[in-house]
Amino acid sequence: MLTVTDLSAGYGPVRALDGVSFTADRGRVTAVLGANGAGKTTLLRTISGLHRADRGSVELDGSRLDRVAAERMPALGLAHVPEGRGVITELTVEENLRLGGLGRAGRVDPADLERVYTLFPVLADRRAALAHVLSGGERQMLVIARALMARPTMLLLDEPSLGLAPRIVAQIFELLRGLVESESLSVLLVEQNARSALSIAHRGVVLNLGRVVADDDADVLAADDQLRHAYLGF
Amino acid sequence: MQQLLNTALGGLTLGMVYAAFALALVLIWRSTRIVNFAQAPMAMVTTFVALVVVDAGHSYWLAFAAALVSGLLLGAVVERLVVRPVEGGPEINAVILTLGLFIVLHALAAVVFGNRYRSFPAPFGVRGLEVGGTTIALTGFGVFTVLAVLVTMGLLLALFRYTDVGLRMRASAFNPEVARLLGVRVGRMLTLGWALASLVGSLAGLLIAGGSLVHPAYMDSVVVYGFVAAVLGGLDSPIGAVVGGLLLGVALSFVSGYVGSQLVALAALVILMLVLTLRPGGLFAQAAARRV
Amino acid sequence: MATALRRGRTWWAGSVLGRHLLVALLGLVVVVVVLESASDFRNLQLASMAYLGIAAGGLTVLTGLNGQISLGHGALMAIGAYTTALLLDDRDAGTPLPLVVLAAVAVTLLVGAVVGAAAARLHGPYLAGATLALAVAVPGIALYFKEQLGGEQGLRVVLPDIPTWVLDLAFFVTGQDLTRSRYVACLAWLTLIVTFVLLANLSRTRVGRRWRAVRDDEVAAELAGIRLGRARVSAFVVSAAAAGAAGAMMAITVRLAAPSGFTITLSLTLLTAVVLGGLGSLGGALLGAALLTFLPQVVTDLGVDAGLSDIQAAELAPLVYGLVMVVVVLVAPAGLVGTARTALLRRRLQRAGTGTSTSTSTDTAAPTSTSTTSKGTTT
Amino acid sequence: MRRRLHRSAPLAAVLAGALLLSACGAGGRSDDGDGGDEGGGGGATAPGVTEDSITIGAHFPLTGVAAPGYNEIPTGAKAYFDYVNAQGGVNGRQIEYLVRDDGYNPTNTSSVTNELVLEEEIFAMVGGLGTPTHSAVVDFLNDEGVPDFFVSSGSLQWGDDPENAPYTFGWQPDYEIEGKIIGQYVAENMPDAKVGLFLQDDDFGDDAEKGVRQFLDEQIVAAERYTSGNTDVGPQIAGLQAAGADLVLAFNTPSYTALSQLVALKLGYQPQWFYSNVGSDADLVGSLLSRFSEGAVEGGSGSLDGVMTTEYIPGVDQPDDPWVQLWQKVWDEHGEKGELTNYRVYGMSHAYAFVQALLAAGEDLTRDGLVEAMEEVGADLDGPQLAPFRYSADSHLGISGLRVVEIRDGAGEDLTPVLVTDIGDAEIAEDDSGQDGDAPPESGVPEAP
Repeated sequence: MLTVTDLSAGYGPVRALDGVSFTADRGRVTAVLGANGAGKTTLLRTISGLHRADRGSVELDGSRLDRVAAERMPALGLAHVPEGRGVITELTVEENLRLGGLGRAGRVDPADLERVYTLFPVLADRRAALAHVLSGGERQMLVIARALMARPTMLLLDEPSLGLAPRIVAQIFELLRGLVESESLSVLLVEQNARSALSIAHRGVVLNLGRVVADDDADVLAADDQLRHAYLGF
Repeated sequence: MQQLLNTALGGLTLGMVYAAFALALVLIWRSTRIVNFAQAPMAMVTTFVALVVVDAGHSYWLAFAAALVSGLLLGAVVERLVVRPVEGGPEINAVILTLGLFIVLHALAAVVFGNRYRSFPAPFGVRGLEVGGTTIALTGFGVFTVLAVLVTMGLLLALFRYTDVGLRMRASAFNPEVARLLGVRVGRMLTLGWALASLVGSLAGLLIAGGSLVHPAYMDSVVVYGFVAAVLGGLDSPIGAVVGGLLLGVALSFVSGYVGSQLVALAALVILMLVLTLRPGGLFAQAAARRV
Repeated sequence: MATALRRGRTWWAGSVLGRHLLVALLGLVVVVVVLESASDFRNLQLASMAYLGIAAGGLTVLTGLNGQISLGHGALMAIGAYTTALLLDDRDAGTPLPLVVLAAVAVTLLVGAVVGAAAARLHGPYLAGATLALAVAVPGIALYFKEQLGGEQGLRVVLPDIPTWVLDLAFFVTGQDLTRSRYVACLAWLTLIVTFVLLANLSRTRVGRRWRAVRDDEVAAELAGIRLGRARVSAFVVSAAAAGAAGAMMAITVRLAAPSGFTITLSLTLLTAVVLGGLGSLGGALLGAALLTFLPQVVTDLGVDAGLSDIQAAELAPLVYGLVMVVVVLVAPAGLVGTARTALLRRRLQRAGTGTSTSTSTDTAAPTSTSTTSKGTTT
Repeated sequence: MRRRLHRSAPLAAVLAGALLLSACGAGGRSDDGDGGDEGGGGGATAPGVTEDSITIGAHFPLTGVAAPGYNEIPTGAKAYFDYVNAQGGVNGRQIEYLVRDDGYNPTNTSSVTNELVLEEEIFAMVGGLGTPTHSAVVDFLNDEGVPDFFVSSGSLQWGDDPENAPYTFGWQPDYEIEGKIIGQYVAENMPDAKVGLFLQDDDFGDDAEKGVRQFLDEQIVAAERYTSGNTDVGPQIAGLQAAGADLVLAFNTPSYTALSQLVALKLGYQPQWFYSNVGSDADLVGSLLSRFSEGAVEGGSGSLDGVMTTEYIPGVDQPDDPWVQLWQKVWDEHGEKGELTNYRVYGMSHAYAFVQALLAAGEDLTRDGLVEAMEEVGADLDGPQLAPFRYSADSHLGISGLRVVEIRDGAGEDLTPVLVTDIGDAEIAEDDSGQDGDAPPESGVPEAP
């Protein structure tokens, strides 16, 4: 379980997060929603240690994450797939995956590789190819697979649907739902596309200008017309 | 005919040294997107370290090892203390910084080790090998030079391609932020990259020095030629650097022998400009057009 | 009364050119006074400072305003110097001095256009490496064409006799006879002032704004309809022209153009001057040139006093330059002038009560953020 | 300061107007002479000379690529001047010797010479090194009337034209006469040799080639030039080898002697080598080559055995020579760290000559007096040089000759007596002055000639 308490962060004088608190339950998908500039990406970056918090705390299953450097997160069970996916295009598919495995224990367990190749057969076919040649959907699969290599308990996903065709988005969300169910993975999903995010999320947190304006079950949020119009744009 | 062969062979040995030097530049470029203009004086300093060991009565190989180790350390220290603050900053700052370092190391070496010519030993013969009754311009040490550079290149390639550390180093170079998210200690990898590069630079220094004369400026011309060789190979590719070094070494040797030694530097400039204009990605460019 | 005064101010303050000319005129007065009171030796030192300053001024425009680095300005100076030497090969050469300088500028400008066209495609380390190769290659040309360019010995430069009207004028103004070294120093400083007025003016015009736009954001500049290549080449050409003038003054001061005068050290020296003073600032370039001219003697003397041998003491000057270069980039990338200006600005803001909001951004990203020229934007 | 500024305030206003008026020549200058020349020092109060001191200066490369080796010359000269000072100086005056670094860059030479002459007010320049460097200041020194003695370079410029450079004196045998003597020796003794020239690409190589070709033009099969600073001479030596040269006359600096020997080994090229004096410092070259073990190159000073060269002053390879014994004593007493080297011997030798020149000029030391004294008695100066100087009113060229030697066990073995000549068509003759047999006075300080 990820617990965020009174988290504040900013860029110079600009406040991007202002006292954000919420929890993301184990084995569930929690969607973080909000308009452009609401602070969603900063939230993920602050949780994973890429950005320093000015105030507040982050706990994952009881251990504090704030003040922990980003490179130690995989060992603590937190995986962050950044916005724009973060495929290292100069490396091969398998090298990308191995890199994911190295983060947890410092070495790669061949069983992990086999597991993700079974989950993503399309990657197994192209394991020796440079990631550069993959399509957008394949890249998204690669980064999720790479994150799974570290056997995370908590997966942070930043805008996985960005720039992908609806059919591919559906496919990926379906896959995520499966993972959450089969592996009791927790997912913190940042999306601008609120409708599809809420369709797989159990819970939703709505941010506006760095503050939490709503935090409820996904179907409750989806049913709240006022909220939808004001913050979610559908 | 014999002159042709000997000029080519001389160029080959020299080219191998340029190759090693270019390799060092490539390593740093890959890891930090910086061209280390201080590479030559760094190598020069480590060669003088070797000379101190030799003067103390120890064997060549101990001196050789001492130079490589001090190269490793010097590279790490320079990256950690001096270069780290400008990484990721404006390109010009890094250029100016390494040039400043160039001047500092030069002056320091002249004060500490003295500004005079010294001879540097070679572990193998400096007499040309005999092939079919005629001596060709390839010495035992020349053979060692060629082998040492090829082996170094092979080891580096293996390191990058087949080891976890190599994978981490490449990831840090290509995408530091993603590498961090995947648990790679990027800072350490960059330090390691500089250390390795400086080690290879030291090797280049030792190979140029062996069986010849050293003084604080003995590596200076290599700054330009090593850079041209690295650009020839594309600045990103270790194999490219070695091939670039070889081509340049042979080409410059012919210019020196058949046109005039005054024009060697001009020839290097012309080659550089041709490559940058016609094939900006270097002779071995894989990816599409690259910003040069 | 107050309005009259204000109006009185605006007639010159309003026009950039006017302001620059006024500063230049003041500068000229200061220069004449200083040169008149300085000894022959100081005059020649000041002449060296002037030609270093001219070249550094050109380089700072290129690097500071346009973001291109050049390690090849020493080579461009060589072209100016050799042109001068070829035109002033004996006392009866007959070419008037201003014409000689103009020719030196013109030839260097042409070469600069070629180099600049090739360089326009390059950036950062590639450009640095290519211009470094240029700096190393050019002296070799003088060696190869020994008959025409004098080889290693170089070409002597014979300064034509000082025209009588100049002697008369100098006497009229200063009340004493004009020595040769003072004449040379006057020439160099006059050239410096003219060059700086042109550079300062240019950098405030549309051309200068384009250079800065290209430096700050290529994509934005391109979208704004600026042709990147053309802006880069024009900056390089202007900078080269300044280097040509500097070369001419150097040839006249040193009375020789020889390959060993244009080693890579010279190019590095110029870069040092520019970095010391602060990229993009003409005042900074001049300050850097002053430090380079006067510091070696001081540092070497200090070294000798501290008990070092002549040989060791001689290495101190480069050691100090190098260290200063490293430290400036690490601690105060805006250079001495830039840092001082930021500090001043911060103090003024603090006094005005606007508090601490001025961040240190100028200190950490100099080349992309110090955009002001010496005739600053503070007015 | 304040006063000066006040006085010049109205000056500024005048200036603008004056610029406009300038063409009309609005001045009122009384004196029409040319403003530059202030001439040599007159009377007993010559610049740089006091009751008890004489200040002299020199420019040398102490930093940079050219510094190795050359930076030792001033340490030798300084040791000798200190030695003389310790014995009471010259006519009761202590010699203060200022050395400035020019990094072998003419621009720097010009500025440090300005400093020495205008700021430090040296009496004379002594031993300034290098052809391109000294070229930059020779006019200035002569315009200012500063004695410019014993330029450390064998270029003809230092003394072949006393009319235009009345204050400049050469010291070592110029490269042309060395070339002539070598050329004649080879033509007479090795008429069948196929001669290759290995030349430094500057006045050194050029002047020497001119001298050599006077006698050997027919025999020369190749002339290769190397650029100082480019240490890869492989292509040049390969060129000599390809041309079939079996005798190489090399006019290069000592480091290039070592480099050329190494490259020759590499190429299996074994001609007879004949290095000019500059490059044949057996001790230095030997120490440079000594590291190449494996029996490839003999260690120590024997590494140049069998090589021919020339001599004009005794060097450290002749420890029994009375001059070298004096230098050793001077170095032990007043030198810095390090061994006595031939560079230091060179510095001491010209310092010795300069002390003699000072003595010759007498107690009332003036710049012009010094030059006159040199023109009068310069040809008769004692000293380590094997042949006399050529100094006269018509020539300021230095030592008139040398002898050809072959290096055996690290020391020169005479192949000819001392031969003297002059530039141009002058005959080559045996020297009969007896200069090579002399010894320094007991005190080690010359007496007034």
